Amino acid sequence: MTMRAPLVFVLACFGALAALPLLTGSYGVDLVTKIMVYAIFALSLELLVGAAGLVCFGQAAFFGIGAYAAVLLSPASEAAGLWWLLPVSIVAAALYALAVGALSLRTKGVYFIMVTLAFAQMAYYVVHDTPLGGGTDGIYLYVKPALGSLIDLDGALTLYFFTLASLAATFVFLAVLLRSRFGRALAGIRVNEQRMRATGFSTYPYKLAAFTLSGGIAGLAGFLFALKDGFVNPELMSWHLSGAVLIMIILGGIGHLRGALIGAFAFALLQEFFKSEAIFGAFAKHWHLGLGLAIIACVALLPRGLVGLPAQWRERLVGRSRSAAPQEALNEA
Amino acid sequence: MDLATFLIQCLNSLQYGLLLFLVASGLTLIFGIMGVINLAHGSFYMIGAYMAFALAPAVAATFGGGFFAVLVVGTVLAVLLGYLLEWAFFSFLYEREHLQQVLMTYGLILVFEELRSLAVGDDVHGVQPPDILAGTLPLGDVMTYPVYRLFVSGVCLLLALGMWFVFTRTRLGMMIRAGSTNREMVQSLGIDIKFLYRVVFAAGVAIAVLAGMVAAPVSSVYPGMGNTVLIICFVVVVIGGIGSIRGALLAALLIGVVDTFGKVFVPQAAGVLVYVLMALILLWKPDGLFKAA
Amino acid sequence: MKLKTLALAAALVAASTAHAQGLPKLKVGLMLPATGTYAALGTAIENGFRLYVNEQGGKLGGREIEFVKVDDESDPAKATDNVNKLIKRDNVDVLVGTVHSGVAMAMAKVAKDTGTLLLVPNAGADAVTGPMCAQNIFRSSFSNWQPGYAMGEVMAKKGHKNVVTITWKYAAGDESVRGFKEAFEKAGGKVVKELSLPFPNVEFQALLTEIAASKPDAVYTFFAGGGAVKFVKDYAAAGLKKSIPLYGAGFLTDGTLEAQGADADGLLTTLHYADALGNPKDNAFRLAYAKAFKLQPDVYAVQGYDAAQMLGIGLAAVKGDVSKKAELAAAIEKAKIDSPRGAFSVSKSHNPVQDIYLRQVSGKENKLVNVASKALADPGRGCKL
Amino acid sequence: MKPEANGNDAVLLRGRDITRRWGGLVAVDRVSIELERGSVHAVIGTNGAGKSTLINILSGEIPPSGGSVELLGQDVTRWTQPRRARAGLGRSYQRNTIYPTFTVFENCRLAAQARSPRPWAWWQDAQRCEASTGAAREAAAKAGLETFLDRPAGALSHGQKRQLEIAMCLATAPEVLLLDEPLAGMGAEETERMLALLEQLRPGHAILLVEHDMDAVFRIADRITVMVNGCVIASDAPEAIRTNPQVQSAYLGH
Repeated sequence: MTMRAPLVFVLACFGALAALPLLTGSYGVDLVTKIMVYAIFALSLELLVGAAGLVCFGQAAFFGIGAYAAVLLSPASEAAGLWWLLPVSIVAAALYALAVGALSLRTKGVYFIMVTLAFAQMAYYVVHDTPLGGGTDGIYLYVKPALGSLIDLDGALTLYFFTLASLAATFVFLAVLLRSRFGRALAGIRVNEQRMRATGFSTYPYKLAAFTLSGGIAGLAGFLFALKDGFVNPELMSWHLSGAVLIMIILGGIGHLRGALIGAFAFALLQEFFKSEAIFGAFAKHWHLGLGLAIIACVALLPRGLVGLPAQWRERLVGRSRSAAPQEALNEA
Repeated sequence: MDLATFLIQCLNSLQYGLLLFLVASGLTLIFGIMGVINLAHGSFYMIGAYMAFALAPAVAATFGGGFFAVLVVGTVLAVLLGYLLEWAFFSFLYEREHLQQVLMTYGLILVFEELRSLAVGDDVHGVQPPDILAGTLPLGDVMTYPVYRLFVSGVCLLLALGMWFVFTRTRLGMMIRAGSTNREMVQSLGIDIKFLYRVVFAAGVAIAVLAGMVAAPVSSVYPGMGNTVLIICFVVVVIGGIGSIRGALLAALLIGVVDTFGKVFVPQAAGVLVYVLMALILLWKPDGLFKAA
Repeated sequence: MKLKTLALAAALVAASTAHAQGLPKLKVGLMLPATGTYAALGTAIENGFRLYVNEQGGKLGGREIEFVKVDDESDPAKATDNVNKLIKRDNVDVLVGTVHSGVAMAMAKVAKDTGTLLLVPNAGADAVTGPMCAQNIFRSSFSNWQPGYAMGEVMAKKGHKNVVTITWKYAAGDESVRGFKEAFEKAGGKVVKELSLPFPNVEFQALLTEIAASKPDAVYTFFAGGGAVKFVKDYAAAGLKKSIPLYGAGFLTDGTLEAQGADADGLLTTLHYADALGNPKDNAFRLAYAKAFKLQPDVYAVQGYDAAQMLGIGLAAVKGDVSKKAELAAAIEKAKIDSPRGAFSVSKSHNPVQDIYLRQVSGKENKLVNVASKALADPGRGCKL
Repeated sequence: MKPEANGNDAVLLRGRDITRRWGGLVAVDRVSIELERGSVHAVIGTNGAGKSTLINILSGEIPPSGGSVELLGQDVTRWTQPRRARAGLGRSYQRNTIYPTFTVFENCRLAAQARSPRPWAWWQDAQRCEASTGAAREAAAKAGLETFLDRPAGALSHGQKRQLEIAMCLATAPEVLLLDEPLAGMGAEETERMLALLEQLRPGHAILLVEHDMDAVFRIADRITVMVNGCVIASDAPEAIRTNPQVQSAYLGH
C-alpha cells in the first residue's frame, strides 16, 4: 500500500463531508454532525489503542466530562465565550485523564482495561448519584456558546462545519503527531516496550502523555456532543459508550487513523440501515439481530477490519505477490 | 447496629459473594483460564434464566420432571450450544488479537438479546423454586431466611471445589492450563488442542447457563438482565487474578462484603465502592490477588 | 399557452378536492422503546394508541393517521437524534413518547425548541410538567409525585407513624419518595429512614435486614419491572411481609403479578388505574383491547389510549390543522378526557388531574379498594404556564 | 563523567558484590566485575549459572538484593534501565527484541532517537531528524546491514536479526556494551563476521560478552570470568583460565 492511496481516500472523505450539506436535508446534517463527533471520539481512542497499544475501557468518562463541563460552565441565559469554554472543557477532561493514567499505567493488559473501567464507573456514579451533575434526568444547555459575533454555534450548519473543522484538525494533528518522534516512540512502545527501555526511553511518561492527550481529544468530542444536543445525561459516561467506541475502532481497523473514521461511520450507518422501516418494515424492531450478524461477519471475513478491505481484495485478485508483512513503518495515517 | 443484625448482614454478604462467584464461574473458565475475552457471558447467564422459565412446562409435559430435571436438560442443551458456538465463532479466533474476540462477542450479545426477544418476548417472569426448597428458616425475631438461597450457596461451593479440583489436581486441568499459556507447544506434544478447547468452552458456557438457571428463582427473569451482571463478573475474575479459581472465589466474597456493608453504612457512595475496591487492589497488586494458580 | 392554463386548472381542482376530502395524512411519530428492559411497555402504549385511532376509523379530526416509528432504546444519548429523525427527516406533525424519563427530557427540549406537539404517554419525571412545561407538551400518564403523594395520605389514614422508604437512587425513585413524604409528614407521620441503592442494582438483602432492624410500622417503596419482581419476592422470602406491611407506587405490582406469584398477594399500591374499575368506559376498553391484541390491557395501554384521545380532541377543535397550535392546546386544556381510568382533565401545567386509586392484589389482579385521592393535581412546581 | 584511571584502561562499569536472591534461591552471590574501555570481558558458565541475571542487574532491569553498580564513575545502583541507557550503557538480548513490523532502518533510527528524544516537537517529522537518521545509517553500516535498510525486520534471517540487535545497540552510541549470547544460533560465516565487528568495536567501548561458543570466546576475550551456581570461580586472562584446575573440573569437565 503506497503512501498515496490512504491520503487520497482521506482527502476524498473530507471533500465529501464538506459538500454534504448541499446534498442532504437538515436531518442528514444533524446525523452526520453526530457521526463526526463520534469520529473524533474514536480518533482519541485510536491514539491509545492503535498507536500506543493501551486498550482503555473508560474513554466515555473523558467524553462525559467534556460534555458536562460545556453545560455546567455555561451561564444560564447568555452565550458563553467559545474561546475559553472549549479549552477549559478539554483541559478538564485531560486533567482527569492525567490522574487516571498516572494510576492505571502501573498495570498492564487486561488489568489495565479493568482499572480504566473502574475509574470511568467512579466518574459515572459521581454524576449519576450526586446533585453535582443535575441528577439522572440530565441537564440542559439553553444558550450555545459563541465566538463574539463570528461563530454562533446555535445554527445547525455552523455547528456542522465547526465539527468538520474540529475533526479535520484532530485528524491532521494526530497524523503529524504519529509521524513525529513522540509518535514513533509510541509505536515502538506498542511493538516492544522492553527494547524501548533498553535503548533509553522512559516509557511511562510517553504512555501518560498519550493517555492525557487522548482524554483531552475525547473531551473535545464530548464538548461538541453537548453543543449539538443541548442536553447531557449521566449515560454519556456509561460503559456502554466506552464499549461502543471501542467497537467502532476495531470494526474500522486498529492501527490506522482512517480506521477510526471508517469505523465511526460504518457503525452508525449500519444501525441506521437495520433500523429503517423502509427496508425491514415490522422486523426493524429487531435491528439488534441484523447489526449483530453484520459485526460477526466483519470479524470472520475482515481480520484487519474495514480498512484492510482494499488490501485484502487486491491480495485475493493479484495473489500474495508483494511482501507479506505490510510495510507499516511510514504510512501510519 | 446490634450484634444480631450484624451477623445477619455477614450472612447476606457471604450469600451474595457466593452467588457472585456462581454467576462469574463460567467466565473464570472461558476468560480466566482460556484467555478469551467473552463479553457474551452475560447473555449465557440470561439464556440460563430464560431456560429455567421456558423449559419448565416443556419438561413437565414430556416426562413430568420438576426443577432439577429442568437443570439437567438445560445443562445438556447448554453444552451443545457451547460446542456449536466454539466451532462456529471461536475456533479461528484464538491466534487473533484479543480485540477481535471483543468484537465477536459484542456481536453475539446483540444476536442473543434479539433471539430471546423473538422466542420468549419481552415480559418479566419469575421462577418458583422446587417445593422441597421453598421453605424459610426463622432468623432472629422478625426475619426469616429462604432455604433456596442456602441451596444456591451450596451449589456455588460445590462448583468452586469441583472447578478447583479439576483444574489444579487432574491431568485434564493441567493440559487446559498449559494450552492456554502456549497453544502450539501443547499441540506439538500430541494433544488435540482444538478438541480440548471446544470441550472447555462448552463447559464454560454450560456453567454460565447452569448459574443462570440456579439463580433464576432468586434473580427473577427480565430482558437485559445479562448486561447488569456482565461487568461485575469481569471485576470478580480480574480482582481474583486471571486464571485463578481461588482468587475468583475470594474476590467474589470480598465484593459481597463491600457491596452489602457499603449499602448500609455509605449509601450515597454504594455505587462506587466496588470499583474503588478494584482500583485499590489492582494498584496494590497489578496482577490481581492470586497470580495464575 | 393552452397547456399552462390546463395545468393551472388541474392544480386548482386538486387543491379543492383535497380540502373537501380533508388535508393530507397526519403523521404521528411514535418514539417508544422496542428493545431493552422497557420493550413490553412500549408495545402496550402503542397498542393503546392504535386502538383509539382504529375506533375512530383511522381518522382524527378528519385526517387519516400515518404512523412513523422509531426505537428509542431507552438511551438518552441517542434521544435527540431519534427525535430529529422524526421531525426533520419524516417531518411528523405530532410526537408521542416515551417511557424512560431521561429520553423524555431530551424530547421535551426538542419539542420546546421546534414547537412540535408532544404527548408523553408514560415518563413520570416531574420536570416534564414542571420547569420544562410548554404550551405544546401534554402528558397522559402521571407525575412521579402523584402516586407517592396519594399513598402518603393513605398510610397516614391507616395510622402508621414510623415508616421506612426504599427505592433506587434515580430521579423517578427520589420524586416518588418526595411526594410520599410531603403527604405523610403533613398528616403527622414520620419517615424514620430513607433507604436507597444504586440503579439498577437488585441485591436487596442488606437493606431488607436494615428494615427488619429498624422495625418501622410500614414500608413505602418505588420499583418497577424486573426490580419490582425481585423486591416483592425477596421481601416475602425475608419474612417481612407478615410483620411489616409493604406499600408502594402502583408499578410495584403492575405487569409483574404473574412473575411475583403468591408473594404479591394482599399488597396495597396506589395508581391512577386498577384492573377492574368497573365503569362502562373501562369495560368497553378492556374488551376491545383483549379482542384486538389477545392481551389484558395494563396502565400503559390506558395511557397510550388517552394520549390518542387528547390528540383526537385537539385535532377536532382545529379541524386537523396542526399549525393552529394555541387553539389546539386550548381545546385539550378545556377538554374532559373520557378515560378508562375515569374522566380527567389536564392541570395548568398539562399533567392529568386524576383520581388515584388504592388497589389490593388478589388473584393476580390489582383490585380497586377505594379512591385514595380524589382529582389529585400535580403542583407543577417551576412551571410558568 | 571523567574516566577514573588514565588512558584507555579506565574502568567504565564496575559491579561490586552484586547479589540477587529469589526467595530462598541465590541466583547471583556477591559477584564483582569490571569492564575496561578497549577490552572484551567474557563471562562464561553453564546454564543457570546466573549470567543473564547478572546482565539484567548491570543493565538496570532487575534491582540487586545487595551490592552496587558504578557506571562511568557514578553509582547507578538506584537508576532505572532507561536512565542507565541514556548515560551510555547499551545492551542486546538473548531472544531477539526488535521491532519486526518496522523496517531495519526504522529499527535503528528509533534506537538512535533515544539520544535526542525531543517529544514536544510534535510537528517535526521523525524521518527528517538528521541526528537519528545519520546515527541509524552509521550503526546499520557498522553491523553490515546497509543493504537491507528498507526490508521489514521480521523478514530477516536469524543471523541478520542478531546483527540488527547489535546495530540498535550501537545506534545509541553507548560506551559500555552488554551482549547476551550474540553468536547464539549463528553459522560459521556469520560468526566470523560478528567477531570481526566486535574486533572493530573493541577500541572505543567496554564490552561484556556472555557466550557459550568457547572457540569464539577464547579468540576474542581479553579477560574471562567463569560463573558456576551464581558465584565467580575464576576471573583471569584466557590462557590462565584454560589451565585453571577449578575451571576444568567445574566447567570444562576433563
